[in-house]
Amino acid sequence: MDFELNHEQVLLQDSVRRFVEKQYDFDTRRKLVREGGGFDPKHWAVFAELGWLAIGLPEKHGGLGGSAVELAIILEELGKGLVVEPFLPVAVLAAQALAAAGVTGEAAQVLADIGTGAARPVLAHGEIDALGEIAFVETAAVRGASGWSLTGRKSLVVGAPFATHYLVSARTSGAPDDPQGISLFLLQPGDAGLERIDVRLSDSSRASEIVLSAAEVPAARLIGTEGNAFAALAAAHAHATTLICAEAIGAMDKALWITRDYLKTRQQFGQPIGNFQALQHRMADMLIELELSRAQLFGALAALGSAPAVRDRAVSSAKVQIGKAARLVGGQAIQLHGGIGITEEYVIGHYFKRLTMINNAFGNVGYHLDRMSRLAAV
Amino acid sequence: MDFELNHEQVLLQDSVRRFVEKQYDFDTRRKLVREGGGFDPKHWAVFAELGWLAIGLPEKHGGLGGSAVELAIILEELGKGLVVEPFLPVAVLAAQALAAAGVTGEAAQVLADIGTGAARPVLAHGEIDALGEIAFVETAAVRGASGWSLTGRKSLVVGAPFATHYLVSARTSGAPDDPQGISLFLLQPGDAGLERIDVRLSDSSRASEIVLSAAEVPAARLIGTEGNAFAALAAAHAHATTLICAEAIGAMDKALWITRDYLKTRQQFGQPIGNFQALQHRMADMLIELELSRAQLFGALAALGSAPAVRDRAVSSAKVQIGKAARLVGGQAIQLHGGIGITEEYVIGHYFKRLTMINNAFGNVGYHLDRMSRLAAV
Amino acid sequence: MDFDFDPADESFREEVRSFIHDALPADIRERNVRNYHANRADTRRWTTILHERGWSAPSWPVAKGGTGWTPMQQFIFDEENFAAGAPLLETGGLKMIGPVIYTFGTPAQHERFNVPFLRGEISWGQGFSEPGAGSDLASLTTRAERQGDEWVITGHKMWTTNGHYANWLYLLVRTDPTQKQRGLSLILVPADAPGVTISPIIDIGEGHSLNEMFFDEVRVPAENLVGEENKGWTYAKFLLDRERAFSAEIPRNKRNFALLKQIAREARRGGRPLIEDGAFAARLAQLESDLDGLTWMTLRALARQGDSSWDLPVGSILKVRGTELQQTIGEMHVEALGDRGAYVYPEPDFATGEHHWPPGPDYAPGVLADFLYRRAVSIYGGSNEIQRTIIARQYLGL
Amino acid sequence: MDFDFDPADESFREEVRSFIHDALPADIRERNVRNYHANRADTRRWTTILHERGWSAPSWPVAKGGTGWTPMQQFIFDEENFAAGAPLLETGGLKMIGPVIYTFGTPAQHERFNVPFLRGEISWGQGFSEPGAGSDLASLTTRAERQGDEWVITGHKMWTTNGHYANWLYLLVRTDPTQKQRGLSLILVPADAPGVTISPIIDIGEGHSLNEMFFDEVRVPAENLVGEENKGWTYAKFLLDRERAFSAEIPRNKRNFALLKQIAREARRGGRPLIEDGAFAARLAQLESDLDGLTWMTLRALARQGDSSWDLPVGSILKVRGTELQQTIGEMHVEALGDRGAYVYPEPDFATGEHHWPPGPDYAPGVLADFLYRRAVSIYGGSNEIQRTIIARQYLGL
Repeated sequence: MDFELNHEQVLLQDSVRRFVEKQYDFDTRRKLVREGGGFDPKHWAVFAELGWLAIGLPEKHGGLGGSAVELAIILEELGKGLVVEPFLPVAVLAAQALAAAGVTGEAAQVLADIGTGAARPVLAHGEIDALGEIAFVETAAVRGASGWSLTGRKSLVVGAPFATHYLVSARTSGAPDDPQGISLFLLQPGDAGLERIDVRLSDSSRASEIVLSAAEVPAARLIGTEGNAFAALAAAHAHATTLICAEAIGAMDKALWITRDYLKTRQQFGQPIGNFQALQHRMADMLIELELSRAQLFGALAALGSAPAVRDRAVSSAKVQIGKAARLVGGQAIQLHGGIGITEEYVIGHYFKRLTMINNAFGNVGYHLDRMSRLAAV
Repeated sequence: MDFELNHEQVLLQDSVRRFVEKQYDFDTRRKLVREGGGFDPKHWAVFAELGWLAIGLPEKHGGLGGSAVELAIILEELGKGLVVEPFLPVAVLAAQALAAAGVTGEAAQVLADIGTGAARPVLAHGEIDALGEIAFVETAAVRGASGWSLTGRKSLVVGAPFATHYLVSARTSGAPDDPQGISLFLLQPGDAGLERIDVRLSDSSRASEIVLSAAEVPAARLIGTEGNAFAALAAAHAHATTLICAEAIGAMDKALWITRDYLKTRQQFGQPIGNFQALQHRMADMLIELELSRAQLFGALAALGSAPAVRDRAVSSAKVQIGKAARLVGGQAIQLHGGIGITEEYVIGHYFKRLTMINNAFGNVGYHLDRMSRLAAV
Repeated sequence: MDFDFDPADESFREEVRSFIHDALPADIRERNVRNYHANRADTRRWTTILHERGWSAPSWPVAKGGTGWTPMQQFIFDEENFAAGAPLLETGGLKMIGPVIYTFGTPAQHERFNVPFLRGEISWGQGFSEPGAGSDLASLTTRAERQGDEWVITGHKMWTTNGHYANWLYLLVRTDPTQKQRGLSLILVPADAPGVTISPIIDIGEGHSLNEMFFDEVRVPAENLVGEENKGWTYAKFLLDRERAFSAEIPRNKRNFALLKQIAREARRGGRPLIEDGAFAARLAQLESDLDGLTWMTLRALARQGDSSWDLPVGSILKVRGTELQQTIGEMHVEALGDRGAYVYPEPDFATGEHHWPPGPDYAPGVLADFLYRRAVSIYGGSNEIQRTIIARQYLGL
Repeated sequence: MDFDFDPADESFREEVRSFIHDALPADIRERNVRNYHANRADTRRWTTILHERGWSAPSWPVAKGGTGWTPMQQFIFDEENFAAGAPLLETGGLKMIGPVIYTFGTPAQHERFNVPFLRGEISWGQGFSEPGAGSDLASLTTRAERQGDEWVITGHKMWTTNGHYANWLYLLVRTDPTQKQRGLSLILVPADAPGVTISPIIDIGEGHSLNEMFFDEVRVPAENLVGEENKGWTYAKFLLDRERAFSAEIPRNKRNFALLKQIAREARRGGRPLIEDGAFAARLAQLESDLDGLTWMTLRALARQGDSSWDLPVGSILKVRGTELQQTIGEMHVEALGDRGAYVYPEPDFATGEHHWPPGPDYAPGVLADFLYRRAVSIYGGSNEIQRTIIARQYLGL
């Protein structure tokens, strides 16, 4: 067991860190989310050029065959910079879903194109009444003459406004929460019967609700085999959940040290407020939560290749810890700043917003505690 | 609405306080629980003489017809002194069960005799698998030729080793958790088929498990009417739960101020440890929990006369708060003392033990949160 | 001791509820029930309506144009007002500077400021905090110098709620630089006086209620001093103590808790109602218990309002826990909204009523913005850290 | 990075488990699995058994009579040892004074003390804390004065775990009153030396593991000084750092968590299994998550043991959260035991095995006593408050 980065990993970390520090300062980001719509193609080109988009793809699909550890390194640094482009939705969630589904033909090309930046697929899976439950799909796919007709609504499809493809899950059989009977389809912007309602999210990133009204999908655009998409979806969610934990760790780490620096300079009652013991102990608790989160990230990364029950238990355990930590670190980073912390102008509140969104993404603490109980009862 | 004690109530408070201060110091108590078996008849005589045992009894049963407020005043002061004699089990729980059951004959005499100290009945109701659920009774009463035959086991019957009577609940019909079908019987020490296994409790008080093996009970010793004891049991538990909250408030109040005094004298790093801000804020949190507990006690007292659903919601709400507060105040009182706090010789750990027991008595926080949810869903 | 509600209070509650039900314009209700920041036009209209009923100053004595209500009646009014979705009355004028003026100011000042205020004509902005003095008001540096029969004010104030709506400002300024608290005075300044600049501070909920104010040699007449010179701190503290029973914001917490229960009943996890999840239900019950405790402590504080012999730091307790409860409820709002909890529902254009909202249930808009803004409540008005220190030092004697 | 468990470690675990399974006497297991305080006879017997296998010093190098195991192997041994209900090996000799002696002491001291210790023949008592110096060791006052070729020791030590079993004591004493930490030395004292008095401290769990020790002009030969005069503080600190990876007491937390799940499966509320209650199950899952976090942080610390360039205050983090977890699990043990959680199950007479226990499930005895005693874990070894201050000052630079 080795918890240290190897030489290549250090180089990778340095390259992401440099990008964030040099090209993604807070003012640049603010401009991007206000005026640039939350997506800069130049940034995406950098991601492609430096290999970050290909790193998690299987070699047989043109990827670099890196492990989730490399993705975690990237996500942690992106988290520090509050990077809003949909790296995780495309290069992790959609990529893993495609890879795990065993793609061929057009879908395989889409997977390969992620690495070059030519394709930006996103997974349109979540629904309002799922609230984290991966098996819950009410969107229905009905078989027609030449393919499928999809009807339903997908919510919080992060990155969809910039996507080139949508991987849409729909139920081809079974009850709404049945793991069996879920299929995955490849759709594209402009497909008939597909409406995209774009929304701005609290962390300044963009998403869409996707409304399918008898959208016609040719048979060839079924990804994998009919009714068997759950395993791929679960694997993709395990990866994405783990890697959003890595992002949260980056965000918490940065928020913590920004707050530390503020406490050393802000004067009240004739001294730096960092001298006050109650605030010192609060900071200690924040560090404890951060480091326990890091420890749990290792646990989740270690389990990603394990059997689903083992993997999901570890991932849930990590997400529980990250949720608890995100709440404490994000909330207290604002509290310790005082008034300046709640202003849109200042950076710290944006960490809070991103951390709050991460806490609620891919199942909140309540969902994952429940899943741990269910897995323990098996 | 008036939150102040009236003149009589102040006198009552003074009299209990004087008893605790003059006759129930920590050394006296220690001797009592080590050598006196946890019950001093002289103390009980004082309770009778000063009217405390009669205060909660209805006037028609020879009582003083006081309200639960008077009992709360007594319990708070007894809580400060960690008084181990079973005042609450006898003068509240058993007395209220009898009063609410509408007693006549022998049972009425027992009720009246509580006030003089001549009778000390205790309620033998709880069972191991109830864990707070009042309607859960598996002890069975089977009708025989001249009365009833009782079989089952009652746990944590506090005060039973010193009791003159046992009010035993048993199921005469219905499923184990059915509020209907519970009956109440009057038994006595030495009754055939009744075995008492005495136990010492963590707060140094005494209780028994009562094992009933086809114990024969004459028909005349059925209290109230057959199968209808639940309402009386529920009312008695509402009173007892509220009043154990009052006791907890007394214990927390005392533990808080003992700790405050310790912080002002204990020196470390060249100053009283009460100067340290982290400890000051901990003490502030303890005070906050204590005062919110007091506020909730008022709410529970206000609701005791209301319809069961309203009453039980308020009582549960109070017990939730007291449980949370007891945990914080008791635990931190030890923590802030440091090593001395965990010694049996020193008083503070005994507050912790009593508060821990109160937290688990009459339903713990988990039970009462669940009951609040159920009552809210109605 | 007697815990029964006074039947007179209960019928008063009915009277208030019924009046508000009839009198509150639907468009005002629709905007305010969503917890977006209050809007001056709404507040003014509502104040005018209440003024016609004689209710625009629930906490003032009759002689000063108020209702003369008991503290309990004021509390009941606040509860009903908030529950109905009516705007909060202006705290600055009603609870801060207004009472200072009628208690310590001149009759002329009362006529000049308070009487129009009762009709909704004056909107006040408070200038206490400064960039270098958040929790530490004793170190305020904004100066007022006496020059002839004028005060000349220079400095920088922060966090002025609704400063952009204000036509008058009341400032805590340093009139004696050799003193700390005892060198501060209260001075009234027209918001449009030359040298006054008011700039918005946008909060993380993307809302605008806060402002910063710059004073560059602003001149006001000597008579704009309220009460005695160098007694400003005393007045400010006097008022805060009077308001201690209201520190938990029970009306807001109650309405928000009710909203949370509504969301939890309608939200589904894996298709099943969220409220049926045992762990979630237990968290709801815990909040209900917290709310009960704060409510009963508030009732107790109302009963003892004005009793200065009661030294329990009830204001600090209610502030700490009331704000924590607001934040927890807000967190759970967002959590229970699920995917829609992440969507930005921008504040509507109050002039036109237009809005551009993403899809979601009717109750979603406003939730996120309020949740984010309310990170401020544990900071302003004396941070919760300051409150805990007050409890420990002043009451526990540490 | 590589998170796979080493297959060699896994087979090591099997070897340890199988050995303990075969070698641990049933009566020792029965006593120790209940968490009552350890008993010297059990510890000695078990040490002797391990010694025969060469395992009585898992953390010592082979050259000193230890196993030479890696930190991971030591951790695995601890886990298996604890899980099986075997007594903990004596911390004082194994992890504190023993390594000081073989690192800083003389070869003669090693022969005299450590070699018999490996056979289970010496039981050590630690004399660090004093009544006036709990967290503040720099202010220790117990004096050792050099008189000819003897040290003369006078003072009062507190909280000596198993002092009543000790035949030797190691004391941190003041040899230079003009210095703070740098005036302290480590001196070895026979427990039966004239002038030594050892008195029990009974804890709130009614157990006896702690003691206080009085030294009244106790004389020991000069050669009983360990290492250099006035370097005692350095030695003590050196050892604490070495042990940081073990601060969360994972083996204990794991066994106690398993017991909690067992109780929750068997306990009923209103006749239904407690574990099926959603809120209770969520609390269990939260503890499981906490345990996972501490375990992975421990694994990380094991991997970096001895790496002094790693400045993360991992020992403090593990200590704070590991002790909090112990206390929470204990609370839930007592809670889930329900009525029986209130019963005192007194410690059995270890000599005869007799006990007088009230009714209850097989797992009940020992739970309450352990819960109560473990209020101490957040106090001793540097209170959790001290640990937080260390984190804030030393690592965060506040």
